[in-house]
Amino acid sequence: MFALKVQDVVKSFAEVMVLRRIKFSLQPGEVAVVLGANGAGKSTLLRILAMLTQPDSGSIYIYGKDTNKNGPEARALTGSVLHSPMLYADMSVRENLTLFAELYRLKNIDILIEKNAVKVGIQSKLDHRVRTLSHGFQKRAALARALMHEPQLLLLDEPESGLDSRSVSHLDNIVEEYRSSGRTILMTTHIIEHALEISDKAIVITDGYVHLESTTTCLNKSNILSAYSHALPKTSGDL
Amino acid sequence: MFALKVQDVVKSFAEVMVLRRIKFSLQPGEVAVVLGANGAGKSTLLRILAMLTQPDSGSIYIYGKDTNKNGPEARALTGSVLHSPMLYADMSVRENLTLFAELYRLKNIDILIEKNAVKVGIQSKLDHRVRTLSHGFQKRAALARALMHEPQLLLLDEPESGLDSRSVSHLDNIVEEYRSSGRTILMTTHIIEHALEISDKAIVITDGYVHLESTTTCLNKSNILSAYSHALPKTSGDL
Amino acid sequence: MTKAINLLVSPIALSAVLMGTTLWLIFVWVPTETNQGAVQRILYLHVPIAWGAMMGIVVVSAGSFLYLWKKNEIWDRLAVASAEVGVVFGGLALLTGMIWARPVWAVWWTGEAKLTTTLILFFIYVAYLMFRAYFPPGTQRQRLAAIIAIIGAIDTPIIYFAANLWSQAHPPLITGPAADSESSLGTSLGVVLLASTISFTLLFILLVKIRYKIRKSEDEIKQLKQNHELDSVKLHNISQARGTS
Amino acid sequence: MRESLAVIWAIGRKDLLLETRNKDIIVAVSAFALLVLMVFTFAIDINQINAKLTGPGILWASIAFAGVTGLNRAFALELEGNTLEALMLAPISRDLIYVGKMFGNFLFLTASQIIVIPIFAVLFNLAVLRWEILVISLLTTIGFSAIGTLFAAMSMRVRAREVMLPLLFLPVVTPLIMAAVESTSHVVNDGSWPEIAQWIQLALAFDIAFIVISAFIFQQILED
Amino acid sequence: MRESLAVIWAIGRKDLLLETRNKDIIVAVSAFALLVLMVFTFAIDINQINAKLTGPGILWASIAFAGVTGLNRAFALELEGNTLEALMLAPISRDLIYVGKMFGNFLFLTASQIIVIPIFAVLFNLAVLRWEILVISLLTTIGFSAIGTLFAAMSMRVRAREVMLPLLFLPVVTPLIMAAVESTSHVVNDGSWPEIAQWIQLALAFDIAFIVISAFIFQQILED
Ligand code: HEM
Ligand SMILES: Nc1ncnc2c1ncn2[C@@H]1O[C@H](COP(=O)(O)OP(=O)(O)OP(=O)(O)O)[C@@H](O)[C@H]1O
Ligand SMILES: Nc1ncnc2c1ncn2[C@@H]1O[C@H](COP(=O)(O)OP(=O)(O)OP(=O)(O)O)[C@@H](O)[C@H]1O
Ligand SMILES: [Mg+2]
Ligand SMILES: [Mg+2]
Repeated sequence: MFALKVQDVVKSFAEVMVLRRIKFSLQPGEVAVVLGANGAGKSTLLRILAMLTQPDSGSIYIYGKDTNKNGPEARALTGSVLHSPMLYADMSVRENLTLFAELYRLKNIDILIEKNAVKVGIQSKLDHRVRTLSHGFQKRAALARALMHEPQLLLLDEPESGLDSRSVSHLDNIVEEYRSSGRTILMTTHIIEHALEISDKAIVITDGYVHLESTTTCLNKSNILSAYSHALPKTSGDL
Repeated sequence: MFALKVQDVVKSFAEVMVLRRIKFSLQPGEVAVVLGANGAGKSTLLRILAMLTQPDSGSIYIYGKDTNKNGPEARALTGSVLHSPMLYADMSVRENLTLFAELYRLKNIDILIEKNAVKVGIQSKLDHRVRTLSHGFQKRAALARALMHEPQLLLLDEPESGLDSRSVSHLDNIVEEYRSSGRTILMTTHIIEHALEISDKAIVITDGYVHLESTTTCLNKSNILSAYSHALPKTSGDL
Repeated sequence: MTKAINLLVSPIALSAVLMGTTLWLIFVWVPTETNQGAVQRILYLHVPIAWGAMMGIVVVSAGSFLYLWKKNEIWDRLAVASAEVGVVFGGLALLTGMIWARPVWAVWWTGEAKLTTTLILFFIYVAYLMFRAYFPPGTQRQRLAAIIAIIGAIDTPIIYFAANLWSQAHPPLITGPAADSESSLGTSLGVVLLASTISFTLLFILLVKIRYKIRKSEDEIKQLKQNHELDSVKLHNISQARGTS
Repeated sequence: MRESLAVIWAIGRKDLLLETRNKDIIVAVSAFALLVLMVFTFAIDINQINAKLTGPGILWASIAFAGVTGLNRAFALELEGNTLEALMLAPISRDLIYVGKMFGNFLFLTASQIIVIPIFAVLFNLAVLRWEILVISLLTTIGFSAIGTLFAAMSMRVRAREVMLPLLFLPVVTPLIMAAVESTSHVVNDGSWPEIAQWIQLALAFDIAFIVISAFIFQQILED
Repeated sequence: MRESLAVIWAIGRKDLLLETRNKDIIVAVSAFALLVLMVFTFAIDINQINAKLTGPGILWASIAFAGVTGLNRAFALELEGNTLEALMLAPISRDLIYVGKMFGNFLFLTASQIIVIPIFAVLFNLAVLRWEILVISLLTTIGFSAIGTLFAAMSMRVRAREVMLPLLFLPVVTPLIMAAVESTSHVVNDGSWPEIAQWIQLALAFDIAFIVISAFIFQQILED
């Protein structure tokens, strides 16, 4: 069974068709990175996989669960960090994490919080209001929120942006831990070298379809960049 | 005369003192990068220099203009791109740029807009609403906004975050252009290697002090990272 | 499906003829009512229009319900179309009513139940349409609009009931509608009222059909555009496959 | 079931926590409602004769507006750093989110009425502190939070949110407002129980109808 | 001077552009004001006798609320992707930002009154379409936008913004509302010109006072 199976996902906003028949799948334990120029449709794809946006057509299976039919189960298996931290600015980090832990119906929450706080390096700020945190610490808190329920599939949209080099290495550890424990990660990034280092598979989106899908072993930055460029006669306004 | 002169700037939020006697200065034509761990106070410093936040004490001179006494002149010389793009989500990029051009009392605006749009690579999106733009394109639009009035001093907070490699090179060109035309840039970033490449001077903030200030020629990543670590016996919650 | 609607709808010609005769009946055939005078003729317009407004919300909510149930665009289009016509009829009901009220009640407006109901109904129409205009396009917009319509439809009778209780609670100083509509006309009133009700109902259906068709073709155009883009992708994939083989 | 309750409680409590964090907004909203009362007492000069006539109307109009404002906030909270999406990521049926928010709003509206109504009684010196009023205000609050939460959630993604909500909300709840006003004025004019009862029944019917509907359709709203 | 005007115009126009972008919100706000009117007609039953008594109060109360809502939006616009900071980056004195926003709000309030007052005239059938009303509504609008803009800017940083604004705004503008109500009711009761004039003078004095004050202190507000 696939960890993630994306079938012919189509999404268009008003006039522009952003995703045209996106199609790929991930094995459990695979770490995949979605690459593409600005406006390629990476975030849109991740939002669809996170079940925050409905695709116009196509279907998605997360560990065999159809996101349309049994959303809750699928959501229980997924953890996401998208562009916005999605935390209550006027609650402390701890209060935020507690709330979400409760929504995920987790047991002995306090220990969980401490554990994940250490993982992402936010122990010192646990009792600060999110509003007062610096950009990077908000990012860390969001990461902690997504890790709490130990999802099988982790969706990360530009996770390293705003993180200092110490917490980037935290991030790498988390990726490594996921790979070794047979769980799955799908992330986007613009730092190609780093992406190629930590990931097993690269998926390049151009003009709204998967233009390149390959294991990272046989790829270098220039391969990727060449795949960024248009493969189709340029259509309306997209990219 | 210095392009930027920062004297004993102190800023504390509630209990935490974030900036303690920050003190440095830049020559015209210098490209300086402010480095520091998450929560070091980089963004706070840039907000103070951009005159969006009042320091508790200390004074700032931009090309000789005291920001406390003649704010408007100082602001006219400064252009800033901070964390948020600061654009009207429901106006098109062009409308946004036009508005700000008018506020800066610029002449023949349309040409200016085209010129800067090319510089940051947003021509294709000029007539899209900002709300509908992807993260990276919003970042580009914000950059265009800051460049329009050709400021003498450019303040950039993590400008490369969210930009694809093509527009990072756009950014590098802009930096180069500024240096060669004797204008000044102060930027923050977490991508140290890249920072060392493009900048002349590195300023590392730790525990609210300028812990390291030096030309980048004689620096490598490890120097910087060692400077991130505490210079003092660890104090309350601040890092 | 569209067949069913086609059956519902009869051609423009018929409605035009009917409307013509109705107008003739109203302004020529039927004698002037004695104790109200010429104004009273507006009843033949006012009542059918008001009825149309009422019918409108029923159709809108029915369409909306079917849309939520069957998830078929057709029903959503029907709902919007009849909402657009309904809001016009609602407005006209208010207008004709007020034009009538001025001479016979000496005021433009009272708290009478039917009036109140019409007014709120009108607001519900407006809210429904405005929401559709404001909300970012997509299936969600249609779902939510449908919900609003259904709520509105369920609410209207409650409002009418409440308004009735209420205007009893404070009997308006001047008698409401129904006051002295028993008049010198006898059966001829009934005849004309019936005729014009029929022809206004037809007009309503006709307008709805027109709006419906416009919506339909809009959607079709969008669909065509999408298909075109997707085809271009297919072509590309094929060519790629050739390239690799 | 117990789990659902836990979730509802978690969300509702979170709302309250945030509200109290925000410089105890409940006080603020009640203060707002009182202000509205004030404005009217200026606008429409109150004397003993027309206090009984206009008082109830003014009271409930004020509460209605305070309600709209509160509802707008309840979702404005979720908008900042769009945390509602975070709630939507959780593996819970979306009805629960609705009920949770509704619960929060209910607590909120109740709290502000507890403050407003007594003060109203003093300002207009009308004897409204009676159990009939308790019943009617309870019913009204339930109805407001049911419908209000629904529409607030809907109008959230609309750009003109602040305006869209009242536009949807007020027409639909007019029967409720009428019921509240009428029964209150019957109470202050020592009307007979049947007179009051018919309005309370109306309110009751309204509440039942809409709680059923909204619980049924909230599913539809959140998923994009 | 011409430059300042240019800036004010730029900001004001931008606000309008945004409003119209949001699918003519002016219509929405007027609709809101009308709803408020409607709610009152239920709350306080209008008949020919007390229409003249309560009508003016209801009219201006409604306009006041619509005003508050509009003001809240005017700055909500600036909050999303905190664009006000972008304005503050510009090399223009901060008073100009204030005047620009005030100008935008003024246009906005005027637009909605143009829609509301005639309909009020019909609903209450009171003859309010007279030049005295024009004057008083102009003065009121000016006052509202001067104070409103100021307080909207102040309460923007406050978390409970939606509530904070009316809390600051309504008490301060009460004199203005009273003036509007009184003069209007004098008009509808065919009061003599001096009676009306005294209230108009009050409104005028109020406006002048507050335009001066607010222009003076707006500087202080924006700086963090
Ligand atoms: C749903 C909305 C309405 C319906 C269904 C409706 C229906 C009717 C009907 C059937 C009559 C004939 C007299 C009777 O049998 O009652 C009537 C009369 C009348 N209606 Fe309406 N009406 C509506 C709204 C309005 C409105 C908004 C006004 C304007 C204020 C209005 C003003 C009048 C007047 C003045 C009469 C004549 C009453 C009389 O004969 O003295 N109506 N209406
Ligand atoms: N709400 C929307 N309305 C209209 N167009 C949209 C909307 N959201 C996204 N788009 C368009 O969809 C395309 C893809 O956006 P998306 O954010 O997925 O790009 P991305 O790959 O994440 O880019 P970036 O690397 O800059 O984050 C963009 O062209 C954008 O203009
Ligand atoms: N409004 C505020 N209230 C209280 N503390 C604040 C506030 N803003 C910032 N801080 C604190 O000031 C410190 C510096 O914040 P700042 O955003 O400047 O850090 P930074 O260097 O930009 O970090 P990053 O690299 O993550 O962006 C942080 O510890 C943060 O908690
Ligand atoms: Mg993105
Ligand atoms: Mg920062």
